[in-house]
Amino acid sequence: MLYQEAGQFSTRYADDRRLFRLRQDRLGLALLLAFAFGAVPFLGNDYWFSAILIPFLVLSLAGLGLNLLTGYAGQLSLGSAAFMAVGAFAAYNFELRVAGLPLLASFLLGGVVAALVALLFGLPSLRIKGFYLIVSTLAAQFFVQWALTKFSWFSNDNPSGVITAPKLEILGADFGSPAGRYLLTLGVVAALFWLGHNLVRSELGRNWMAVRDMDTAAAVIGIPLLKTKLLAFALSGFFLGIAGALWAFTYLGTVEPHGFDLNRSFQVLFIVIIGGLGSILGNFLGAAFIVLFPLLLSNLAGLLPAGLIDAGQLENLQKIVFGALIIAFLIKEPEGLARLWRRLRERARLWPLRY
Amino acid sequence: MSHPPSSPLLELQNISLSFKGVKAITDLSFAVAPGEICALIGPNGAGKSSLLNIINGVYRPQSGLIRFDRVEQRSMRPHAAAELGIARTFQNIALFKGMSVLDNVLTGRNLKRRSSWIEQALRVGRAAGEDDRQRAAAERVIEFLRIQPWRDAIVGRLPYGLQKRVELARALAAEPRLLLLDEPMAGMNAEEKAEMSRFIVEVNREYGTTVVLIEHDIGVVMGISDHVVVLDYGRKIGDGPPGEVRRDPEVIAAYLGTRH
Amino acid sequence: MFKRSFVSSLALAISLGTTALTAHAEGEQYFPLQSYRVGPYAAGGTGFFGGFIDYLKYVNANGGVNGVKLTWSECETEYVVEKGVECYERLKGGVNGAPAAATNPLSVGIAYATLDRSTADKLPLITINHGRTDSTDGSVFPYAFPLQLNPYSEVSAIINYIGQQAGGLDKLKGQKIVTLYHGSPYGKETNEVLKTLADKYGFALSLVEVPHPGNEQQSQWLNIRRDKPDWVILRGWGVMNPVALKTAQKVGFPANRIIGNIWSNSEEDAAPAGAAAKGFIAITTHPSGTAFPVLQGIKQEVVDKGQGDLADPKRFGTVYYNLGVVNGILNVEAVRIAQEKFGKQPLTGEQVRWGFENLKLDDARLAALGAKGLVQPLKLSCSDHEGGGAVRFQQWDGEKWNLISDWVQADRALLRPIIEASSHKYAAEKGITPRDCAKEA
Amino acid sequence: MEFFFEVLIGGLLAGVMYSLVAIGFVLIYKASGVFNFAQGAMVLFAALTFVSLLERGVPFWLAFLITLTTMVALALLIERAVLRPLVNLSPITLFMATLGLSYMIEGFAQALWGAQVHGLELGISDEPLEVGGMLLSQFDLFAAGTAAALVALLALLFNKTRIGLSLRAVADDPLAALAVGIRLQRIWAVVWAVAGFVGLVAGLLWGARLGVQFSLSLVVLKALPVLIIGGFTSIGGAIAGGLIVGAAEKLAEVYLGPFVGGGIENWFPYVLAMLFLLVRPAGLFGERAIERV
Repeated sequence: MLYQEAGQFSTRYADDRRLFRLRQDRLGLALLLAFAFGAVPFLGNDYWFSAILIPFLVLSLAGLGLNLLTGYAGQLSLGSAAFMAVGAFAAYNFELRVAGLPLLASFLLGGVVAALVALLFGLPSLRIKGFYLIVSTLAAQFFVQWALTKFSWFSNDNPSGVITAPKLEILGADFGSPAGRYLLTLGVVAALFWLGHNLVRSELGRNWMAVRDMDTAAAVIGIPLLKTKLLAFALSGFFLGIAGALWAFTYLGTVEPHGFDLNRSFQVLFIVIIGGLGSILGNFLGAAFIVLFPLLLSNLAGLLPAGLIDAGQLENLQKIVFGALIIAFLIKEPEGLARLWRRLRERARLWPLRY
Repeated sequence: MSHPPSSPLLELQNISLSFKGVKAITDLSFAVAPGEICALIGPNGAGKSSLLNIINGVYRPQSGLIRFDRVEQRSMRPHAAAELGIARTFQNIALFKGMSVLDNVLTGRNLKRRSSWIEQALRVGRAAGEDDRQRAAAERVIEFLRIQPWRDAIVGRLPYGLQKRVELARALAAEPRLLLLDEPMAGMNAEEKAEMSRFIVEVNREYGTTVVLIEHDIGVVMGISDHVVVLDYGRKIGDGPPGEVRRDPEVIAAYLGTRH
Repeated sequence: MFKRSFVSSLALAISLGTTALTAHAEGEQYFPLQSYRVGPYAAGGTGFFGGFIDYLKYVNANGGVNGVKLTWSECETEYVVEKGVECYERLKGGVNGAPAAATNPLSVGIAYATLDRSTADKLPLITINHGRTDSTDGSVFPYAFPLQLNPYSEVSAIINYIGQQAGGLDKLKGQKIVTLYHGSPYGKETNEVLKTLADKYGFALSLVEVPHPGNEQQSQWLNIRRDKPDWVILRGWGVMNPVALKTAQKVGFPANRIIGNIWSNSEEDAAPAGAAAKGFIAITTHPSGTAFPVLQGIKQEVVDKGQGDLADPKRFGTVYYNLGVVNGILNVEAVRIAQEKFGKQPLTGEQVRWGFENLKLDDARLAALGAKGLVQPLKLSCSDHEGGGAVRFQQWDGEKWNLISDWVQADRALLRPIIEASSHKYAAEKGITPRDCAKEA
Repeated sequence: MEFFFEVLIGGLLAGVMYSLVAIGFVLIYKASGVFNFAQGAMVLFAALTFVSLLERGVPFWLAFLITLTTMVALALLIERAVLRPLVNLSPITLFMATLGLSYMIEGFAQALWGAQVHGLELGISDEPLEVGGMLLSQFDLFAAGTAAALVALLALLFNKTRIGLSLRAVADDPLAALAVGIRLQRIWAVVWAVAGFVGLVAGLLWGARLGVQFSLSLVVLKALPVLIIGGFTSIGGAIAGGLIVGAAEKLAEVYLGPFVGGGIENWFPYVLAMLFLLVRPAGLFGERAIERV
């Protein structure tokens, strides 16, 4: 009787507003956070931090950013990587050019600049609807990459156009080690997920979904389409921008504009599709899938006798499986892994009874 | 059962609307008094839905005037109409299918919101108290329409009749002065129709909400409305209390199809 | 159900994966290979890593390095930076007690992303013919080795060649040179140096960008045709190269006035352009061809025994393949030299680093290796992690490359101050105190 | 002035190449209502298969036939396995499915034929022609001719045959078409097969132009703005859109580029398409739907 729900009544509306209504869920989250913050830094090794956990967290955040725009507000975007790039380069320049600016403040400002750029490219959404909108976001994708490569000011005139992370220091504490970078990433990502969760449950979140589900009806009941859509672009850009800054600073430590190309945008989109459009949890599931699946496949192949399948074919295979999974999810489970997870949980709530 | 003497809440004057040269509505005028239930009837394609779309600004007529609460305009805008207190339901249910019943009803109250999205996202300032007030108001509507058991259900998975009721709940949540209902009873059985009629009459009596509705079931129309407007091919062919209209030869002709 | 089985098999696979690559005995020297065999740049990756692996096999067939056998495993990066980082982290610790000697990602992006990690992990980062130019300065970058040719030396050597053709560097005055570069940080890297050289020698330089990936160049070439330059330096990458040659033909610009840089010099760059490529000139540090004794050795002892790594045997002896062989020779020689100091046993990355820093290949040694003419004489030091700086010029005859010059040296004395200025700026940004190379020597 | 015309004509001819790819998109959009992102991967697959067969000594005509059969089979497979289960879903969902599809085809093509770069000679010389002081590319003229022939062929197919009439009905209103007894599935199959053929022709011309390699699949990114400008439903629109994009991007690169440092061809078509959309949200030739509520 793990999920004993009986007796947990909401007696005040405030109870319903909490992060999770059920005590078990709240306890689970608290335990998970305690584990992630308290235990993982001592359990993990360099490989886990640098190659799995940090990219997983950053990609989850990027997924959240796109999910706000596509999953909640229903505006398809292929420009996620552009907004990540803006966030990364803006944070870098704030850190570089404003002496004594705290690291977290540059992340925040990086996010704000990305939000403004996203807002700009979101403007056509007022007139261009649905599928046609990908033109605007693709324009963002190509334009931003071009501008960041073209004007070397953005990369402090580095001949290779590469930016390098500053010292990761907050209030004198050094977060430069793999475990430190993990903790820093985790902290930022956790805070932003709290924010994102609040957003989608607020009036704005409802307005986004209303615009997504039927924008004519949304306009008729007085939802301001202009403001709602633009806020979706801006907030999506904000989350993506901070994800980009984390990508550059805590994950890779260095990044060039090419690192945020169209393939990165597709990757973020796949996270959202596989994880679940319009789901907060789905972003974690999708990101975990994207990070772990290739490793799983290549490690499984490592178990086979050497020479049976070479690394190149494996990658081709991975591409095929990936594409097939995208299609399978869209056909069979458009709500993604998050929905599978919910089913599992519903079963757990009934356990040990069947019904 | 006659027109109330006060000045009309809504008045349309010489409205014409066409799509790509095809006339949908021609030189149409009528008025709706405050507090009445006004029914628009007429055969399919008579321009009834287009008329509702003009009243709340989804379509903009090529000519004519719209006067709502003594303010005169050439056309409405959906958002402005909502702010003036015009709410509506749609012929082919226009609910937000991916959201829960409660969330759908809450969207109806979005214009009553005062706290900013930043306050709500960070959960500071006015947001929390307002959340409770909004929720309480939404719950009142949910209770009124007796849809409590489905409060947390996703709307898209509910049966048709319930969806119609949820849509009405969303419109009512806005506390409108004028309620536009586009075939609220379409596809319902007799029992459901009776229930829906009761809701409409109750809304009208209890909150004094003015109602304009489109309905094909003449029995229902005659039963609940104070005022009937008959359309045919985009023209008005009848306008008056239900008893009068029912006897109008032109209306009978249009309905029996003897005109051609 | 799907979920549960997925998670458990995942945990299983990851726990196994790090140890179960292939069974190797202890006492071997390990090379982690961040290879790329699929994706847009697969042609380069399969050639390079094919040559590299075949050379390692060849060394093993001859008893290894002083009895120490070589082992390796591959990790596909698809030329994507974060995959390269993942591979780096996965493989850096060696396998089954065989320590890693050095990483060779053959990707500027991956090299940048693993630069700091390499220094922290004390594992040499080999970026043959590419990489960060200022990492030539080993006092600031102890673990990075842009062997043979860094990007600055590359353009300097090209300008020197153009000077030779004109009959002396003083004749460059008044010549018109266009550089057509890939719209990426890699493509732009040499622009500043070219401007410096243009100022010094008085030629007119114009820099023309081709946006990535470069499959449309009509407008760029129309501009070039209007300018009527004496030479076009092609600083291309991937599909941009054949398209440049085809478009040049389209506007009537002669191919034998186009000089390809180090990443525009392979069969894969010229052949797809067909007849349009005939006469195209490109630099190389590693001529193609199979006549070199070392390649004959590989052919006899590896390829002919059916153990060659190339899927397409026709690519044996091509430019990318030979670059892989050259890279293998340099890595193995560094290990050999380090063994002289640290003993004939598997070495740590830190020890191999010493071997690279003291790498010395003169003509005699090259001849002994069977690689004379394939590898240029090299001498590295604490302050010089490049060592060579010479290129040969080759011309495409429609079928294959033919060498048309001997080694042409870059003006490294001219470049050194620019490199040092950059490396010192980096040191200041990162808070690195440069080593005192005078003491190490 | 001569230079201006040279750039303009060069751009128009390059635009024809874009149109060639765009036509494949239009066909599928008309039949299945989806922007088939995988069209680029199909172009790659076609060219790669063809050139690999040639290199294995298969004669030209046979290689063409085999490739054509493969493409048609592939197209039919996609239609049946991917698009049919997704019918009636939103265009955005369909689009995302074709993204997955494009990954699958790219992976498959490379697994089958390897990742090498191939040269492809169609036997058309590309020595420039000098006409009135201007240089014209023979190859581009040939490509333009092919495109024209293709358009004429398609026009015949769609205007003069029963299949064509049915297709137009399907594009207008699938339900109504179904009601009057048009067999939707057969129409879909035919259109996908024709799209496979168009993919092959585009693959051969592009392959001869760029060399056959992975980046062929990127031509889809050039086709998208063409379609936005020309409209998704009109073959004439695809041609006009291609010409506009080709000419505009070349002129922009030559005359606008120097002011911002050049290299603007990647994003310029998209900005152009965006401006077009702001004025005409359904493209140059697309029809704007009336919203019914």
